[in-house]
Amino acid sequence: MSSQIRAKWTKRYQIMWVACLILMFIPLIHPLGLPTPVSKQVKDYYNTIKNLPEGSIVAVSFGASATLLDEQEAQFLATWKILFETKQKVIFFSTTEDGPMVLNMNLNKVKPESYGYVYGEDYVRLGYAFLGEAGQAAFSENIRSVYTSDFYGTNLNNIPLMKDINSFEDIDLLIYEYTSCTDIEWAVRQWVVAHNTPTIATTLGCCGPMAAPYYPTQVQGFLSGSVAGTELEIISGNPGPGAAISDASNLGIIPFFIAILHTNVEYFMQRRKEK
Amino acid sequence: MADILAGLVGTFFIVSVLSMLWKDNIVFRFGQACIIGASMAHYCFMNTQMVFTQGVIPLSQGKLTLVFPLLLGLLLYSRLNKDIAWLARYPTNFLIGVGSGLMIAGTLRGQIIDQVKQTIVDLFAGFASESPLDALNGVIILVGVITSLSFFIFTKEHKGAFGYITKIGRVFLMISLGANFAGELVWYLTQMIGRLMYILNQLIWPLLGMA
Amino acid sequence: MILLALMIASSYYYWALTTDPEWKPFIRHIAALDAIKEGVGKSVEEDKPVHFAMGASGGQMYSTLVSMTLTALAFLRYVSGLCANYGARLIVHMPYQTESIPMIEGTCRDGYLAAGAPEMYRRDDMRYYGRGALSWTQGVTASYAEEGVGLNLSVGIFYSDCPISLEMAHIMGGMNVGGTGRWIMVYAFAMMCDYVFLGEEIYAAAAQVSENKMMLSGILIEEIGKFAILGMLVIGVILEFVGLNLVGVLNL
Amino acid sequence: MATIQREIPKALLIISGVVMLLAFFLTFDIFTELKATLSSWTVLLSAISVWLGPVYAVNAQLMNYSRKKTTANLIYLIVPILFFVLFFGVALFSPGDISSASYQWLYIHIYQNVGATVYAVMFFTLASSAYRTMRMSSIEAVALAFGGVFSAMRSIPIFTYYFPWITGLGDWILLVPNVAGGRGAVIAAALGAIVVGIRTLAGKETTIQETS
Repeated sequence: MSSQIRAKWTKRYQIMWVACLILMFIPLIHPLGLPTPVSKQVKDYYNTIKNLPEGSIVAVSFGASATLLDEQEAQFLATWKILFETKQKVIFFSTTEDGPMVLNMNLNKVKPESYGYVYGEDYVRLGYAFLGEAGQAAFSENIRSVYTSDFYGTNLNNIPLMKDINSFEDIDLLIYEYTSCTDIEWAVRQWVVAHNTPTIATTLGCCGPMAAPYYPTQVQGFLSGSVAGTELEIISGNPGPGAAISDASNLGIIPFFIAILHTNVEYFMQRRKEK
Repeated sequence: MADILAGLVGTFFIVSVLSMLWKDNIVFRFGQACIIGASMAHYCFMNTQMVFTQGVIPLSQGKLTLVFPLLLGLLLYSRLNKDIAWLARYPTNFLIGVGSGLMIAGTLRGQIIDQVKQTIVDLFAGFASESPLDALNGVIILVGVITSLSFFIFTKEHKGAFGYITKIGRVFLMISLGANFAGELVWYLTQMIGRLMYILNQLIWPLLGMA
Repeated sequence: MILLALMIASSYYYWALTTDPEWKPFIRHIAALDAIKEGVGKSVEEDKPVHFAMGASGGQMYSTLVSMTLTALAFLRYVSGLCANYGARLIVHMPYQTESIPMIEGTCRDGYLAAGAPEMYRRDDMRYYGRGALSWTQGVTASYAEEGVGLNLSVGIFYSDCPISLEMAHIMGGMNVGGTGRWIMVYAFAMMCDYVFLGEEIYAAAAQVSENKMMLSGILIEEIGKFAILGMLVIGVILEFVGLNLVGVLNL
Repeated sequence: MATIQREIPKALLIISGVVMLLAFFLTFDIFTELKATLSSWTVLLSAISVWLGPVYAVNAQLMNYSRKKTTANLIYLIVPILFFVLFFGVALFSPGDISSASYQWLYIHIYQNVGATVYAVMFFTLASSAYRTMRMSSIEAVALAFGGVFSAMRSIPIFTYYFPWITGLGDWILLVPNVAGGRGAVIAAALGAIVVGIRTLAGKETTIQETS
């Protein structure tokens, strides 16, 4: 490619990029409220939580990464709100280094106390332990083999909620959060196949295709990407950051499609000329 | 004030990374110099801390077998002197040995046997389903796997009838690449919007007193 | 297990053949290989360096991706030899795994030595950028901008780092050649490279550049594996039709 | 000398590899234990090597500056060192090391912001590469564009709202042709990897036999 042609293309890229940026920016300042249809797997995800009897024990395996939060924060906030609204007892455990920090930021926003929740009685945070597949297996068999104390260093036996909770037998639902696409297999193998624990999953948009084959038989519902977060916000009636992201992505991607159209029109016109 | 300072610092680095798309500039260069230092420091600190907590301290408490990995690790530094660089082959060969053993076992199961199995399962699940479309999908997957695998045959030129088979394989491969592309494109789009939201929420609204 | 045994047995068969000086296996031509030479030539013409990258996380030695690291090293040896022959400068962007540095440096030196120009090797062209894609992509881009890009050869383990390094090399006038065995990222190579090794082609291409019979025999061993799998698929489907359960056997 | 320099390392490679492989197939306690020990050693071993990185990084910048003594090059030499000292120092001297509030501040506002932005940049680089390559000039290019465009539309609410059939088509692409093509490629790449593995464990892999 000669340097002139290259320069011409670079100019085109820059026009497309600027157009994308402007179109992403506008809805953030001036929300448009464009429609978002709710997909089946998100409805099933929501209903799985909603249909739990009040006071069920929900374990949240939390493998979030702070750099990927834009993609997932809407999912998290909406899920925690649903859990608290339906008065479930929640056990959070972090499987990544960033997990506790992200959870901290999340809970500061959602404020469990505003739902009448008391730490230690209605929800508990178990801190961080690196849990690979073997770790998930160990946790499901015996929670205390992985965590002996909570995030704040209190022995699990001294926490009212944890007193009678030891293993998968005491857990009514697993919410499995992960960011490495193949990790869904760990939950399926170690919780679903091994113990038949009802499981729902939340992950990145690009991991959706790998989670789909397990739905709805092994995983009862799943959220993939920020769009799913928005859908959950809509279906649960809890507005959050997802709506703005959806709005912005609706518009922001349009220059990309126009570019694809343009390059093809140009190509076919060139071909006609050559003929 | 402290929040605005944080917003300013964060925004500077966001702009620094993005500015490279326009052209090479001093803001980008300065930002990347900062981040390389920070990244190395984080990595060095985490690992050095681990060497102490999982190596040196247990060793001092009598776990003598840890001498081997600690010593092997130090041998990696022999590369810095050309005359004794061969010493680094000990740890390197050990690591690759462990890796290769692990790789053969894991790959065989997860990426070959499971994939073959799933292809057959998909086909027969399709046949068992009431919808004829599911059966068709099962057949498409089987054809796709066979033709795309054939594309990777190197001992035969892709000509004649075999050429057509590999051509079909290429089409499947390309659709798959397109789908992977789209998954990541939309994810990265969200990341960009997230950064714009950060700039708005952490810097612009607070500066305008609209937080 | 049977598949593994079959592959080991065929390995020994072909390894025995490699001792025969007359033996030369037929392997189809991979276009991207010629492009490496062309790219090094272009770099010399334009007086710009050749860049070699094996991924921000491409130095994995004790994970299931170790073979890709080794394959990348075969390319490094080849391209460093070419650079020595053509008189091009080679910049190596090393992965964050520091344990792989000794081997990367050793391989690079080997390439220069084999080409008879060990004095051309420069340690300061071995670049390190700290942990992860975030600083690696920044460092690589800055290097392209500062020093220019002739050929950018990227082979190895790539995650979300190649969409930046490849596109930036392209925009800055470089010629991209490369590939990865991680299928999920192959799309970036297919779209951004002038010449691409699609998935497994990197293994075959590495064998071809090595010009070593032992490595070449590997391609034939792979072919045996492929035919075995194609056979397994066809037989499995037939067996299932007649009511025998191969899936159950595979589950064992 | 050749024995110490070549043969013993090779033997180390073969033994460690074979042990790991056997541990997968044989479920004796001894193998399970050996596998766990060797795995933990690898992590420790690579952690020790971490200081090689700064050595090479500083060397490269130092040589760069000594060749071309410009102010810019001096800045590129000093700034990474300053930031290294800042991050490392805060981690080392704050109570609670990397979980201390001051380190977290640095980590979130600098490190993670850059991390998230790097992903964001990829939106633009992917879009520009598609602009260039998604031209329907051959059947393969049509397939690539078909897979790419409809899968992308599937994830954008406005398209699925106004054209509900895109959901079905997008899901079909993901679950049928994408799975088929991906599977073929994954199997092929896995075979390539295994062949390298077997050759390595047999001590015949030439890439690791560097001599200088």
